[in-house]
Amino acid sequence: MKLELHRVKVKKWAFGSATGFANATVTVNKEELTALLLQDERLAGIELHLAHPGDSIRILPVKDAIEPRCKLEGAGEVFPGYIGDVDTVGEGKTLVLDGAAILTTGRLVAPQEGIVDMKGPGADYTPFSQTANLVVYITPREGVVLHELENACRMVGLKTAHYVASSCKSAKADKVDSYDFPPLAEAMQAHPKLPKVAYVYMLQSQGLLHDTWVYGVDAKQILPTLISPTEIMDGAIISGNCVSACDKNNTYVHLNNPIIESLYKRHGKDINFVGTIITNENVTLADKKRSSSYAIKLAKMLGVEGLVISEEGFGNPDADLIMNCWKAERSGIKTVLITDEFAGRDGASQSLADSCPEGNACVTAGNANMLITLPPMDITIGDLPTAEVLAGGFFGSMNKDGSMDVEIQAILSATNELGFTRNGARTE
Amino acid sequence: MSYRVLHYINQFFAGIGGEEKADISPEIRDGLVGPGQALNPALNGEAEIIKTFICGDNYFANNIDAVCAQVVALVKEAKIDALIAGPAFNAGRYGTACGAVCAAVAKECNIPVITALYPENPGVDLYRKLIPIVESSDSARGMGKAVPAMASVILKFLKKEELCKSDHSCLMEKGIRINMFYDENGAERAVAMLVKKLKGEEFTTEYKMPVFDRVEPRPAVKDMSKATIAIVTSGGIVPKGNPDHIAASSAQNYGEYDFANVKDLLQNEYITAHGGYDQTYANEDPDRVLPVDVLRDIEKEGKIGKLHNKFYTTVGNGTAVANALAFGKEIGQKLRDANVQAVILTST
Amino acid sequence: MATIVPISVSVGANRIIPTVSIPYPLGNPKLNPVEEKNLRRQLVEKALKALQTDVTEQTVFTE
Amino acid sequence: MSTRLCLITNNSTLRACTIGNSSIDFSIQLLEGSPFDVLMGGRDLIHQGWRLLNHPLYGNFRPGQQAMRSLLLSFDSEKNNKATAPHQTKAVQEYYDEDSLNYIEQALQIYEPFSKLLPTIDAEKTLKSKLLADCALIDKELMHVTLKTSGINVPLNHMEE
Repeated sequence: MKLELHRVKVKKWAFGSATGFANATVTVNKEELTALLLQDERLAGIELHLAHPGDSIRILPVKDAIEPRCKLEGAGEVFPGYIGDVDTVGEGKTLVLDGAAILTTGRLVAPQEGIVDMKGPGADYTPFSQTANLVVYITPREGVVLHELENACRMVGLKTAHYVASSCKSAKADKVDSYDFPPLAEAMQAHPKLPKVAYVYMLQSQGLLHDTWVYGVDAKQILPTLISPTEIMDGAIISGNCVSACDKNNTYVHLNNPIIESLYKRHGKDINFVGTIITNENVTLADKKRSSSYAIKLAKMLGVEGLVISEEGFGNPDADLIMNCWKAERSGIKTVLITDEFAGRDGASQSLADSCPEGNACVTAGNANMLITLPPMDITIGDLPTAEVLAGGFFGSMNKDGSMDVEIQAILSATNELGFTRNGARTE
Repeated sequence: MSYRVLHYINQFFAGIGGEEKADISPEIRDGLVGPGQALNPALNGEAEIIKTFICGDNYFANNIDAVCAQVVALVKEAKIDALIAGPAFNAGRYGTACGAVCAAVAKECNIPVITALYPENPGVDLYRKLIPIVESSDSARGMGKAVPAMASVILKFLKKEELCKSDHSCLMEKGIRINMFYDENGAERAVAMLVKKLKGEEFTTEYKMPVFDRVEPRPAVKDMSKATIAIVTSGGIVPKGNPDHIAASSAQNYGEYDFANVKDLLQNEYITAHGGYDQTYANEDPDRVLPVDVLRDIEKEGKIGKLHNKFYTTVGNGTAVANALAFGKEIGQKLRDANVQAVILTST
Repeated sequence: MATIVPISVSVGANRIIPTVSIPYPLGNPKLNPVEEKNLRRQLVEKALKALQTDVTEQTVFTE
Repeated sequence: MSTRLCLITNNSTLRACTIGNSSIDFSIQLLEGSPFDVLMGGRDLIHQGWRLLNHPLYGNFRPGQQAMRSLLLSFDSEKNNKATAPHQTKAVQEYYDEDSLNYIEQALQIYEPFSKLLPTIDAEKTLKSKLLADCALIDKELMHVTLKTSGINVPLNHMEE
């Protein structure tokens, strides 16, 4: 499957009369977008805000981050199952507003966090302090059940991203990246001297606010399967996951999966990147056994010698990660795991809940319990944690001067387990 | 004005004697004693050992809190700026004493401390997270290397200067996870690691999963009817009242109890301190965890030479591996000193 | 002597005797006192036998 | 087939769960306690041969951020009887499920440092506090699949009725 990503470099957002792109700026017609989003009666109100790198702005709790994309050529539309129909995507040409992001916010449930600071020490720990952000603050309608609200919020993010991108189709690409993933028969013959490698992509799938969707199908209900990286670049995988902010994969990082990027960069030089296997992280132990055995069986059927395995979340998914690891290693496939750590505020506790001796090659995105003090910001977009949440120690502590002491666990993508950031840890 | 340094050493390095003098009580001398004569010049005039605190290893082991309090008091009273303990190399009780004294002084007086231990020394795992420890060889032959390293590190702490690369390389890992920003993102690091692993090249994992080391199996006991057998348990059986306050989980110590004239562990005389299982059955009959009744019968029938008169116990519930390692080494040492030939280790 | 054999294996024990249950490794409250002590005796004798057996690798003694 | 199911929870909104197939003995232990108490209760059952059906660390919250915990366990009497026949000398060891033991011990180690800070939850508190009501709702959602696949009917959210 061949896909070209036409990347248009975006520096700024602005509000104006017509939605479109000109000299590195995306202009948005506020009324038009608001009206489009309010067609969904589950929502009572929509507010649009702009946040650029360096602004004294704090956004929380951020529910999802999405990169504006739409198809230019090829079958279907981005975000199949939601915006596009359910037919296979991942071929042709896709427009990408590079450097821009849509951040949805609005508190669905009390214990929910996800901080993005556009400036200060907190900005170092989230990739979204470096993107120009259109922030959509959602006010749900009273009495709508949580399931429906969660779906409504997810749709707001995807509709906004698609609406903005499709209004900029005429923009000229600053950079075109092309990706080519041949059919398996061809892939297996290619680069005979290079080791065949695949990627096991674990998707959070535990239940409401902890879910991921593939072509609109809830990942809890899939058996592990093969997917082309180009389908992922067209939004085949989207996030409904609100917890925990530091290591949930929002839609933005699914679209821009850095592991696929790194594997593709070495494809044909050091490795033969033959496939991506998606699998889930369910709550029931039977599902964990079934999915980990099924995913590793697919890797054996592909005849790969090496696997990168990325986890999403911690605790419960540690069990799936460890099962995937030892099942692969014991069938002769070498693995590297990417995870994050919960080693306590003093960094002295056991980082992972589960372990196996076969896990001798690990990359980590750092210790999520590290405490950090975030100075006050001039503007806050979204909802501060309720007093009850703060009292219960669910979030961290607010100081009199308006600053906050929180663990980086509360910062969006701070310890992202796809290895999206340069964050990590070492033993001292 | 040079910094005032206190030096802690044991009876052996003070030239007083070996094992036979291990029970001597603390003695404070002015100036340099033993290894102090090599340490002082290494401080090249910027700091000076003005007092030496000497204590027998056994005396320390039996009066840990009291001796630590005495050292702390001396540090305050003599306005000491830094404490150097050892080097203790691979001496188990001396290493634990150096670690304990440094930890107490660091906590109570908040002044720089340093010691030097061989990696296998039990003191390492007990104190590595609390104090800086220079890695030394397993015997006094390593004095020449350990002394300058300790001097260089303690001077940097005193002058509040950054540790240099060679300081870092001679200090032992604390085992604490510190966040840092790498040059490449995590994905690139992972793919690079996989390429190396596939080629069979050397790579360093960013996180080591806990792996337990293997031990060589000991040869079989030749004549059981002449052998002294000891019993040790992680099931937490202790005399009523848990005199040594062994914690129900994450135990920080172990107990040693004499049961020479005990034929059977009776309800209400022995209990379990273990928080990891329903205690009803062990409290009803502690023999269900520590089989004293059956072993006494076997001893009477002459099937074993002798049941060692002391049993060792701790609580194996969420115990830090480092602590368990240290307890094991110490208990093993004590049983060997009491020439026990074999041990039955029970756990739940 | 331990109830959870796989853990004893993973931590490197060389001579392992599987025992009855976690809350009562060397007994069984469902038995009367005589039977229970007899069960304990069997288990301890297995341990002594294991101590008199040369092993070259980690060995679980079930007999 | 397992003949007994037990749901241990401090989430009162699960109180009204019922079993579809009446031949299965289904019991609910509704604790007035913290998540740590629920895990300890689960541990004692596992030591008696019960088996976990859901992972005790479900949900991506830290112990201090989730007031509720639920464990669904099953007891396979056939496996248990075989192992614990008193007079057997050979199979002396009682049955226990290794994975369940492994996961419950890991969970307890992670929850232990929080054990004194976690709130004690009861039905009345859950109704009164918005935060606890949200926690209860999320907890029920996360347990949904496990309960459903074991043939247990989960009551509609009382807000929805």
